[in-house]
Amino acid sequence: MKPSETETHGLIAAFATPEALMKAAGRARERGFTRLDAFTPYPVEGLVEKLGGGTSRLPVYTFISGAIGFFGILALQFYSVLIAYPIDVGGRPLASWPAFLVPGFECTILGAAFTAFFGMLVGNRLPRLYHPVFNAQSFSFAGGDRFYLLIASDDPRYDRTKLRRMLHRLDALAIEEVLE
Amino acid sequence: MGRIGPYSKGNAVAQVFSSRANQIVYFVLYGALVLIILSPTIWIVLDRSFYHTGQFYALEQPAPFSHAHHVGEVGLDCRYCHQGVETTASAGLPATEVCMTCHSQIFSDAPILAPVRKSLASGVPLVWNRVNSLPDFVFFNHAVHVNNGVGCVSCHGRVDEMPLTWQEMPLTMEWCLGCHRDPGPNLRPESAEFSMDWQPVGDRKKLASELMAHFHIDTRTMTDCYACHR
Amino acid sequence: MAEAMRSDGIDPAVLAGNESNRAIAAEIAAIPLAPKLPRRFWWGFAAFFTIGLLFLGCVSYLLAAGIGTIGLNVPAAWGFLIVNTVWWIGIGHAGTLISAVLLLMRQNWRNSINRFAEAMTLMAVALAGTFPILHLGRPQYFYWLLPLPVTHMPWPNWRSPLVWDFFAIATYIIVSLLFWFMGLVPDLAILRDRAKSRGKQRIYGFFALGWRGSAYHWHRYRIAYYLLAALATPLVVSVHSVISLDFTSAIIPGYHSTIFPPYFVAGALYSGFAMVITIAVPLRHFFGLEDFITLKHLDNAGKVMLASGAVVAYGYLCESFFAWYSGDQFERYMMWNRMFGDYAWTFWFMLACNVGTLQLLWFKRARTSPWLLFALAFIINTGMWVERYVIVVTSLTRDFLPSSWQNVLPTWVDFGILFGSLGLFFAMMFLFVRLLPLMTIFEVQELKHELKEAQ
Amino acid sequence: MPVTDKDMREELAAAEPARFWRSLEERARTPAFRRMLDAEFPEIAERYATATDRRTALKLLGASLLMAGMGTAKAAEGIAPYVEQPENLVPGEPQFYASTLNERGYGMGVIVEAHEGRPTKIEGNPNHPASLGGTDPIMQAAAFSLYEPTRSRTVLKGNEVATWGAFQAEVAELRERALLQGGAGIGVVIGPNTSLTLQRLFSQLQQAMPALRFYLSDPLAGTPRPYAVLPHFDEAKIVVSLGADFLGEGPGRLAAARGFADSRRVRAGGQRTMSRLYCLESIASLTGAKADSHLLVRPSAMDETVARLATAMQSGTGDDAFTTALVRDARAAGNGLLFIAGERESAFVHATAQRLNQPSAGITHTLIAPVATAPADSGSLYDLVTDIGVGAITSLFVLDCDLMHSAPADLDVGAALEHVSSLYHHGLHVDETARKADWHVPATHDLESWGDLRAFDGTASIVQPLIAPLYQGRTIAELAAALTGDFVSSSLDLTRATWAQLDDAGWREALKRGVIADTAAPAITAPPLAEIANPVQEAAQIDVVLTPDPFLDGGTHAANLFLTELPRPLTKLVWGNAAELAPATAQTLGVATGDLIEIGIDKQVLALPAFISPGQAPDTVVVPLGFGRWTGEDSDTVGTNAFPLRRRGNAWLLAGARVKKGQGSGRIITTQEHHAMEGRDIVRDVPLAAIADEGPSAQEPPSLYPPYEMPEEAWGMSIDLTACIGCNACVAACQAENNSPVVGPDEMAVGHDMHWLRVDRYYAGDPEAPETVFQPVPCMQCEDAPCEVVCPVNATVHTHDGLNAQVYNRCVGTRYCSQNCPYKVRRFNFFQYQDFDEGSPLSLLMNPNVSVRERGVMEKCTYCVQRISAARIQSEISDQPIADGAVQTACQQACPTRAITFGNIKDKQSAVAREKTEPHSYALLEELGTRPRTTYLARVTNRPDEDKGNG
Repeated sequence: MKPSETETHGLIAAFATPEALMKAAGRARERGFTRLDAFTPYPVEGLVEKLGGGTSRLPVYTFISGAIGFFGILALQFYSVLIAYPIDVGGRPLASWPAFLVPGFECTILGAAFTAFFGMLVGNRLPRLYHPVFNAQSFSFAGGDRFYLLIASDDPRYDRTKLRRMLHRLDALAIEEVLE
Repeated sequence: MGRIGPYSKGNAVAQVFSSRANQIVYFVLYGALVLIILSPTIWIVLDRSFYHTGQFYALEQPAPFSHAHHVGEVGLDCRYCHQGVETTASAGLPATEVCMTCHSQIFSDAPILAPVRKSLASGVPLVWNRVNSLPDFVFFNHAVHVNNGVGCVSCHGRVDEMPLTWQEMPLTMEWCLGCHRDPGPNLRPESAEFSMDWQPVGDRKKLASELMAHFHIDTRTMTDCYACHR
Repeated sequence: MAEAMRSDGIDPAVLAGNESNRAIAAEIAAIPLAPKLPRRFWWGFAAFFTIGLLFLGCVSYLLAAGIGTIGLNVPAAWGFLIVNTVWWIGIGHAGTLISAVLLLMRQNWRNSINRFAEAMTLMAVALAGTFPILHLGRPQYFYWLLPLPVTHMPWPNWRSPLVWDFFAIATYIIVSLLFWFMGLVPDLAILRDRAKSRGKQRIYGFFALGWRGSAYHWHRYRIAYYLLAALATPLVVSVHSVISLDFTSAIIPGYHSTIFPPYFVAGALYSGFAMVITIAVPLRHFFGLEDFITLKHLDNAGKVMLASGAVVAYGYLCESFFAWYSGDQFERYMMWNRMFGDYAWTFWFMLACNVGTLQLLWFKRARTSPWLLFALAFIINTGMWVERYVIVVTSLTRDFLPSSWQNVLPTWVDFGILFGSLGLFFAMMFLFVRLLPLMTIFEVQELKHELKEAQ
Repeated sequence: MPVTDKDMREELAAAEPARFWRSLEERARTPAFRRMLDAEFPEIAERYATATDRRTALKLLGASLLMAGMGTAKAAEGIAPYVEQPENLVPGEPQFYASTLNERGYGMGVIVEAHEGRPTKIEGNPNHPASLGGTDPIMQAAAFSLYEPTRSRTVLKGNEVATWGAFQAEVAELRERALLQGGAGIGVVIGPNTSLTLQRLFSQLQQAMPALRFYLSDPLAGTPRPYAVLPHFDEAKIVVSLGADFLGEGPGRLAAARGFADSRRVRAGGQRTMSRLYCLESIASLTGAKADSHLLVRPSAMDETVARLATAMQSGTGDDAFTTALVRDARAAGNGLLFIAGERESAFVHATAQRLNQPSAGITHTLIAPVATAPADSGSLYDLVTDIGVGAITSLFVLDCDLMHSAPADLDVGAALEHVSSLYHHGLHVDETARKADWHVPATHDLESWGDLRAFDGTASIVQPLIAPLYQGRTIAELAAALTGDFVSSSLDLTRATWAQLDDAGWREALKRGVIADTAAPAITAPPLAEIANPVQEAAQIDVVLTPDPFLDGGTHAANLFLTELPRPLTKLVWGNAAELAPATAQTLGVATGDLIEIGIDKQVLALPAFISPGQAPDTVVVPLGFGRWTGEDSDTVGTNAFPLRRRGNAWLLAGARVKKGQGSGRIITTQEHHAMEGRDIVRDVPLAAIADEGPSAQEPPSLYPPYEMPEEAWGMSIDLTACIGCNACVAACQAENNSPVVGPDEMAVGHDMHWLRVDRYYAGDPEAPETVFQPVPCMQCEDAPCEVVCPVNATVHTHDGLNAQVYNRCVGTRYCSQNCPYKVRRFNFFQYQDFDEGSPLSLLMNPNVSVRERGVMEKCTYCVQRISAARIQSEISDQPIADGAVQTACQQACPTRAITFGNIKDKQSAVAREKTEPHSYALLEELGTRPRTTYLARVTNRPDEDKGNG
């Protein structure tokens, strides 16, 4: 029995080479499909652009949080020596700013690194242990030699049979419906 | 009728988690996040909690001595019992004989005073439980405070309203420093040192600065470590 | 073996053999997924773990009996533990350099060695982090170095290099951990999908965070990974510089020297790559990974050691020269004492190990014969440890006032902790090899792909 | 108990054994202390109750302690008030009482500080001629020996615990029998003692029992003379020491040191001349170290050298530089000449000295009749053994001396004591002699007893107790009284009776001032001694000469670990003695420091580790006496006992001694391993002639840092290296004041010493005749302190009066501060050195105003900050500024030569400010820019070869 379109997450096709996948992705775009995703064992240059994505504000956020780290710790240091508890330490000036730069630097890196890492996770909506594509029989991350194209079922131009035919022509190794 | 090529043979199904797994993971993650953000706040609060400072907790004493009665009702002066307070570091506890100067006359056979009488008879001192207890590396000197406008009430609270004595103030370093940095507001004229219910009249700020001048208080040296730690 | 670097900067020699991606994945994943490993593996683990127990034993004794149980006195109030810290942190540096700096320089040959190099970094830095705390008179209060909202109010003294260390080492551990874990995620996904048993699937799957290799994910992943690399690069330089500030900002002759930061960083790479080789050579041998860790890798590592070692040698030279040129009687005496004083043998031993053996690395023959390289690496690491000993201890025993001069001897606790930490380190490396892919599978596959394209 | 701040509680938990306590009552809650009390205070328990004089007050205190000990079960901190408030004892306030300490029988006047009745600190008594306010290490250690745990505690009959009553009964019975034959068969052995009370009792005893015999055991006795010399250094232009260490030993040394130092204190403003010291010696000594001209002669050559000197003085021409210069100066000096002969030099040397002194008699010195230290016709140990041998002595009282330890080899005291049918021993410890005794009575410590003593100049003073006897101790007087049949009088009564001529007012005055007025001995004129032609000394290849250890006094203080661990002034040796010899001598013997040396006489062979000590005479091996004394079951013997090397007739220079390198090596523990200044500008010298030419002292080096305001006083210290004689009194005082622990030999050996203040000793010039210089090094209290900058937790920071404060409870123990201290004056608690869990009485010794430091904490000198803050609090209360001199640091107060000045350098009129403007004032390692608050006055030398016009 065939699952109804509503129950399906989309249609997934496996290709043998990244080139084949790129070709397929390009073709799908020409056909005007918008809800596309592709799965590869390692990053493939230019693929995401082919799918119509490829911009990220992660660097900006990273920079900002780095700055926050720097000025935050600096503020704390000045507050602690000037306001909270001013003490004469070794006859040095209260605000020995050159010394304060070291924790400043470390905290810059720390803040930025946290954002870079967790920003990536958040942006990718990870962790997501359960995902429909894992339901696909043919889908596996194990080999490193399979490249998948997924057309989501909520795509306006989604048509099971046409798609099958098209992907067939792009010599997909396997074509399969992915259940929600 | 998806053709499953030989390629996917032998592969385990990639879906190893049920769809509920995501919710669980998110719950845990958000929980952790909240905790991390809150922890400093929790620390700040706990560190200053009464439980931690031991405030407002009346200790059992060998004889149920009531400051409320002796100070509040009878109106004894602090110095009658705590004789050292103006001259020495420790205010001093009254010797048994001091208690008995009165109690040989009044309540001379009250049962609650039995321990006191026993002490005098046997020469065994009463062992009171310390209420305002400082760590051993803190050197507090009563005389210097009392002689410079810090009244008993400022640290010990209204003992005249304490049936059993408790610790009124946090006695944390933070609290001590608060006053050592800005004593003005806690100062009072000599006349009011031992008064329980003295209230400043008129401009608080003006009075503060006057008293600071009057007692020649220089706050700069009052935050030196060795003021308390030697 | 192909010599010429190709125009696109990819050197085929870094990936010998011609397996398919699937075979690569299979071969690397085989180790963590294997139901059981040969007995000698576990014998090895057991041996090192036993030595590791020595560490735990000595540390417990130290904490119970007091810091006086290790070889310290008043002129020389720092000893083995500080030496260990500097040494281990230094070793850590190689991992970060390989994974971050070489990544930014697009040195693909890093791909097959960065994983275990990073693991090495993590464990080394984690160990290094413990020594300064153990070295405290009252370790239970180490957290007073942090700005905390508690009622005993004084703040940490931001001018103190030890506070800087605290921040530097903490940052270094965290960033290395993030970087390492990030690299692991896709490989964990591979393990998840290759694992046979439900248990392994779930465990690896959990840590794989549900990675499914979406093109969008890869895109962000790449950006983040390069960002981390870009952050780790200045960090790794800063960490050992900050460590060196412990000494340079002190007034003691032999400590107070401007050459230290660069010379410490170079020394760090030197000993770090030595440790990489110490681990890589046996690994490729026992697990037959000659195709992944090729002679080319060893050759390159050797070259890096040669370069950094040369800088270190230059450091020694400068130190002695400045001591003489400064005309400062204390500095001069200190250097004289290093060379001919009671501890002179340590100085000459250091030179022999770090400058003497180094010369062999000029020869390609030496750089490409694994077990010789292994031996050199071992000697060099010993030498680097002794170098730190020379700096930390001998300087202290002869400072300004002769009346307070006194020598100091290490105790069995010192040695127990030093060798124990080595045992623990290698034991942890064994566990790592057993549980995780010791190379970045997906990067090797990518490399393979790039090589194919290039042909 | 109310919950305090978490960290503080951890801290307390950790610090529990080493708690500082605010008052003794609090201290008393620890079970350990209670055990101690129960064991140690029975006396007090039984006596407490009656009377109201001060002494009873102390008993009362004891009682309240004992009782307070019982309230330990409480969770909360128990605080026990007195039952009856003792008069003139205010809890929390220290009390000061004048008393007298016994040093080899002579009186040293002291002022004792007590807290709640616990004597904790000894200071010198300015009124007392033997102290003049100064102290020496032995006096500083007195409080320690009071609480010293191995003290004997109960009366013993054989090995059984007995009571004083039982002993009295025994003595009464003995007395009955003895009276019948006029005391025949009874012997009494005593150590030297100047107490008039004792002399009174003894003469009573002699009247009652004419046949009773006294014996004097004074193993350190020098050459007997019919007079004693009191030097007046202020009059002496030229001082010549003939083997005399007048700065280092003898009952008058503190007075001598003061006088000598004052005669050499040169200031731009004031005094411009200084005396010159010629020193002829064979054993390196403090005096030798201060000499302007110095001649080392081996002991066997002393007499002839002195003889040559004497002839040179007549002929006016010397045959060596030393003599020539001396003769020249002597001519110039006229009557300003002072010769001092060494205690243990031969009668010939003394006679010569007296003759050479004749012209200046009454000017540079006065003679007095020697202060009696024993009954007139006391026998010697040799007599004792003979008498016992012939059965003339059947019952023997050994009062406060350890015959077994100090007996010479040719005298089998052990066997002799066996023959005595009943032997009674009295002493602070159950020592070897006590073990032979049938009865042992614990002695009281000076701080527990009433009595009187005479100073070197005859001045009498009262020994006044600060605390009731901790154990069942009795004074010698009480024993003597018992023999005279007086079983009731307390030692107070006995002492009072001696001074019946004082009315109560006079008595109180005597107690208050610490001296009894007009008791100094009158000047006499002694007939010149016969100058026996110097006996021909058979010159051995190597001379072996014994000398008393500067601190242990021939074993009296052997149990005082405080002194055992105190570095010896010249050798810096601790925890043991060694055969000290000059480098060349060591070469001839082929030994290095640590190698064993075998010293043999007849069949007797003694092996000691060698210690190369420049300044000893050539071909001479010096062995200190006083070590190797066994002082009770739970005490360990330190060092080697050298008394067995002695023979009749040669007590000091051991004729016929064989010396050779032995097998193996022995343990040498010293606190200073390097003795040369390595050409560094550490101790500065300036010739007297040059001092005028120097401009004002060097200005502070420039600094990048803006100066901090000093709203209050700016404390500073100046140390005069000319005045410093290196006696180590300051070190001992610092340790006693600041609760510094005794860490033991193993810790000292690895360099874990805990003395906050140290006296560095450097040698300069020819190692065979070196110049010795001393430099006390406390914390410099740098204004730009390197240690503070590197502390990660702000545990060491600067106060507004310029102190480099150390906050023990904040310290986490990184030891970075110590690393970064160029002066290495910081000390670290590598282990838990302060441990009271033993219930050791030493816990009573602690100064309650100084935190007791826990394991893992750095500590250091803070200019006695507790004293500063006490003064500060007083000034806050009284609104009066702190007067100059109101704050004295412990080291300053102890210094016999007033070498240390301390005060407010902002006040230009203060003594210290004036010292700092002296031309020869300098800062140690000032090129480092640390701006030390502690500065030094360069050592002013007055060498004969420096003479330019002056001299």
